[in-house]
Parts: sequence; C-alpha cells; structure tokens
Amino acid sequence: MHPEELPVSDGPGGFAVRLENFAGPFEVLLSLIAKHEMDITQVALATVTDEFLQYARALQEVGSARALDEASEFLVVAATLLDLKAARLLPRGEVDDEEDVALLEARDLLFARLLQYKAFKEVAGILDERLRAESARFPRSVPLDPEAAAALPELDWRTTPGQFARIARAVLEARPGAPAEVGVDHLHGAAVTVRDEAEVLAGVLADGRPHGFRGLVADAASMLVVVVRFLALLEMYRDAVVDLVQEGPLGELTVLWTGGDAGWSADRLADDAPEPLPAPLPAGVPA
Amino acid sequence: MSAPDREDPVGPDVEALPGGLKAAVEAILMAADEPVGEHALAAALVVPVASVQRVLDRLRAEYDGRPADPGYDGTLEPRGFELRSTGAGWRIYSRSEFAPVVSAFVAEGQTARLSQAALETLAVVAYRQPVSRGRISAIRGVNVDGVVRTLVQRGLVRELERDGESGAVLYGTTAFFLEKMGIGSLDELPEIAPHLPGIDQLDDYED
Amino acid sequence: MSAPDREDPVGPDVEALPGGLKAAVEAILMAADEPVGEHALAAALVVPVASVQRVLDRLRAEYDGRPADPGYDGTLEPRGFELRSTGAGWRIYSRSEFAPVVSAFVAEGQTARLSQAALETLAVVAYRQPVSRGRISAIRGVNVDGVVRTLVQRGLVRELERDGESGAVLYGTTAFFLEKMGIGSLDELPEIAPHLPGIDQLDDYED
Repeated sequence: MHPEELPVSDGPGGFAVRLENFAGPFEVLLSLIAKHEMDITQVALATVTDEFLQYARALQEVGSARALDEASEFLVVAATLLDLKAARLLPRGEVDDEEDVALLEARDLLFARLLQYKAFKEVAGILDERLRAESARFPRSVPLDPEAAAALPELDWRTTPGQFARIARAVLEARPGAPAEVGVDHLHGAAVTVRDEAEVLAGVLADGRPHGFRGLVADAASMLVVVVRFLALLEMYRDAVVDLVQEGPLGELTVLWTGGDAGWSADRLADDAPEPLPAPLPAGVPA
Repeated sequence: MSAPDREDPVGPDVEALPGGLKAAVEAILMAADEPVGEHALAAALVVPVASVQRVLDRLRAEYDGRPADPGYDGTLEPRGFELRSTGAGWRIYSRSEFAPVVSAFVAEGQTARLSQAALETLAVVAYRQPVSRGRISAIRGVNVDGVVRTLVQRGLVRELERDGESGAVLYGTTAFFLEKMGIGSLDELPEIAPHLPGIDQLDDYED
Repeated sequence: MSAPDREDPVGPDVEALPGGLKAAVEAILMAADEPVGEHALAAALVVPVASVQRVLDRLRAEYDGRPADPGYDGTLEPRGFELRSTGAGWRIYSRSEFAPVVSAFVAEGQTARLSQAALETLAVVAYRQPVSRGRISAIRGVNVDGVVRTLVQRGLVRELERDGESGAVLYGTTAFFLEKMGIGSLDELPEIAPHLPGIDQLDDYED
C-alpha cells in the first residue's frame, strides 16, 4: 500500500454558494461576515440553504460519508446566521431605547458565538491532524513472556458466583437505553413555513394577553419550528401587530398582540417571506 | 533475484525510509503482538525472503552486541532486548539476563486481587461471550484493551476465534475461570435478567 | 551521591549485567504494555530517578539516530522504533514512517477516524474541561449526548465529577487522549487563542 493510497483529506472542495452579491466557498462567506466586510442582512439565507441541499444531495448520490457531517455543520452555522440576521433586521438607530441596547448586545453575543464555534472547528482540525499523525505510531503492547508472567502474584479470588452475577447485572443494565448514534431526525423535518407558523402564533396571541416566547414554542416539534416561529414574530413585529419585550440579554421574550381586531392575516407575509423550506433530505444518509 | 510471491511489487519503498529495510523489520517486530515469520515480513515489505533473513540475522547480532559488520572495530553493548526465533516466527523479548528486573517490575505493578474494572470486564465476557473488545468497550463505556490483556495474562479470559465479518478477535472465559468460580460449566453461572434493555441494539453502532 | 529514596538497595545489581542500567531500562520497556513512569522504573531497578531520567533521554536519542555521546563521530541510523514520553509515562512505539507496513501486523491496526462532530466535541472538552454536556451543546449548537458517549467509549473523554450547583456531570479528557495526541500534558495542546477573537468576553454569558 502506497502512502498516497491512504484516504486523502477532503481537500478544498466543500460547499460553495452563488448569491447575487457573492459567489464562492461557504467558508469565505462566513469569514467575510465575521470581518464585517459583508452585511449579514444582504445574504439570502434561503438561497444558501437551497444550494446547500442540492449540494448535500449530490454528495449523497456519490455515496460520500461527508454528506451527514456537512449537513450537521451547516445546520449549526445556518442557525447562527439566522439568529444573527434576525437580530440585525430589527430596527436600530434609536439607541436611547433600553430595549434596543439589549438587542444590540444580543446581536453581539450571537456574533461572538459564531466566532467561538468557528474557533473550535479550526482547533478540531488541528486535533484531527495530530491524532492522525499519532495513529501512525503503534505502541509496543505484547503479552508478557512466560518467565515474567510467572512473577505475577497468585490470583486472590474472593468473588462468589452470586456476587459475580450482581456485578454483571449492574454493568449490563447500567447502559443508558439510547444507542449512541448521530441523530438524523433534524434532517427529516416536515416543511415549515413562516406563514403557517405566524397563523398559529396569531391564533394564540388573539386572547390579548402577554405570552412568553418559551410558551409560544413549547409545543414545537423541532428546533426548526422554533426558529421559524421566531422569524414569524419578527415579521409580525415589522407589521406592527405584536410588541416584543425582553428584560435583558437571553432573558424571556414577552410577546403581546397589538394588532387589535382588524383583519391582519398571515397571508400578508406572502411577498417576501422565505419560501417553504425545501423538502427534507431523504432517509438513509450514509453515516 | 527471486520475486516475492505477490502480484506486482507495488509495496512501500522501504529502502528510501530512514533506517531502510532493517528499521522496517524492527518496526514490525516491535509492534506485532505475536511472532512474525520471514515470509510474512517479506510479503509485507515486498522484498525477497533472503533479504529479510539477512536483516534478521544482522539485527540479532546487533542486539546481542556482536558487530555484524566485520570491519567494525568499536565496542558494541548488548541491548536490553533480544530477537528470538520460535516455531511461530520471530519476536523481540526482554533479554533473559534481565528476567529478575522485569519480574520485579511486573510484580510491583500488580496486585493479587482483580481490580473492580477487571471484574466488571470479566463479568461482561462471562455473560456475553463470544464478545469483541469493541463491544465490551461499548457496554462498559471505557476503553478496555489493557484490562482485557490483564485478564488474558491472568488466564481468566482467552481468545476464542475471529469474527467472520469484522475480523475482530472474540473473547471468552477459560476453564481456569470456571475453577475459580467453583462451577463445572458456564450453564451454572447464576441467571441474570434474561432480556436486558439495549443489548440487542449494541451491534448496530459498534465502530 | 544521592541514595535512592527507598530502604536498602537490595535490588538486582543492574550495573553488573551486560549493557548495564541502560539495557535494564530497555528490558522493562519491552515487557510493559502501557506507558511506564520514571518512578516505577526507578523503583523496580532500585536506582535514583535522576539516573533513570538520564538513561531514558539517552535511549531516546539513540533510537532517533542522534548520538547521545558528544565524542561520537560515526554515523548512527535511526531505529525502526522510538521512545516517547506522554503524560502517562514512557513507551516504545514503531516509527510512524513505517505505519503502512506495521498496521497489517497489529490487531487493532487502523483505528476508525473520528467524525467531524466527534472531533469538534473533543476540542470543546479538551479546551473547556471540566465541562458539562449542556455547555458543549451550547457551544456546538446541537445535542451532543451521543457524541460524548462515543468519546467516552473510545476512552478519550471521561466523567470527572458532578457540578456542585447544577449536579450536571462534568467531562474532561483522559490520559489515553494525551497519549493519542502524543503530548505530555494539556498545557501542550495547540493554543486556541489565535483562533478565538474576544474569547475573554465569552465566559460572561455562558449558560
């Protein structure tokens, strides 16, 4: 086996995006945003997502094990970008308002989170290189030669069959039931739309009482629904049918219906809301 | 030059590596966990068996402190290890003169009783045999390589066979284990709950 | 002359044996199946730790083909193995250049590579230990329970303690992780600071 026949690293390839205002690797897009050289609000995340799903399907078709890894990673980064974008889209400028200051801080925190995630991702790459380099060395680990083995003190065995069975039971039962596998449920979510979720929210908020955001998403079946409901609230805020109050960064977000009884309808979101998220990835992503 | 009994010689160019063929043979002998024959070495290194034989002789002389190179007039000290040939092949061992030292070291680190980790691992082997180290690790949630080796050394556990699919070594308990437990056969082990949760799924995610 | 910190030196007179203390240390390293500390060597050989340390350094240089003796003017070839020190102690390894030929002779030759998710989780544990799964999840943005379990199974991560306040299990890396990384202590991990602008503020708002 030639060294060059060993699996090579995935190389520069990876996921690239083509947007109106940017074309190139996703990594580069991220670093442009990180360096403030590109405004997050100018990035059409729905388009990025579409392209990513196409890319992931293509990977899958060629049976690349990278598909699942890249999909998981993309979801993390996309969720952070979405948070970031949502924070940026909120009205700014009137900084005398305490609420705005809090939102700005929240935005910075989200931004820091993205950077932190990127840092750990980079370090993980370094660890990978180290671990791979080290795995080329095999430690000497051989059975003792009989002469030396004879020096072992004679085994002092005091365990009865009953005690032994108890140990076995404890060890074999202690295992948590859930098998250790990569969760792929998040790749199978049903299509979730801002419009539908806004409809749901409007229904709940119709009672005119303040609702905590946590309560509003308590029945959400997935993180995707939570994110989309959050986006829906932003849209509704822009349409001035809800009021949002948050006491401090990461504090509970309180939502109050201010749209009166007038006929606000989620259909108004049709124009520029993101399209329904594309169909879920087919099952059986190679792990 | 006799061609090695493989298809095309596409193997690694060991001569180009630091230390050459001699170091390559050493590397294999140091890490191999069982004796290695000349033919296996020649096949892996894609060199004639005669070359391997020559290198082995030279290594043995070096380790023993006998200069292999007749032109060498310096002194060579024997190393603390030696190359021995057994029926099964070649293997590096501690030099026999140092057996008392090695024994002192081995005795120092070992206790007469099994550690809790060893007992738990033994319990998994006893109730789930034949079982691979990977699966024991999965059940116990820790790397068990060292503990399994201790149990083998203690004569309580042995290699039974290789798994047909994965090629992993499967372990089981020994007659010595039955003797220590005071039972005549594995059937006499006390029953534990017949259907433990989660056991069936274990096979699915071994890596 | 510093006396060894034990009662009377009643051990074997290793200096009288061929190859002396150096060969005796080699003999023990050959028999050990896990890293060996200087103190364990000194205890088994009944010599001061400093002498053992000197011999280990010399052996390492010899195996690497660097003459330990400044007066030596010949050439030394690197051996096929090397002596390395990690957090857990000293151990003999086959030299990495020979990995392609050695792996065929080692039972658990090629260890499966870690997934990207596992690597990132391992990085967070390594740099943030002791750390709870909740906190790792917060950093990685996904549930990490399965991945942490895999890392524990692989012996790279272990439960350290429970957090006094929250009762959450806190995880850290193991000696096996250091060994796999080829480093002696966590201090030798590559610096994360250059990758992490503004890391100082981050601690303020962690969950």
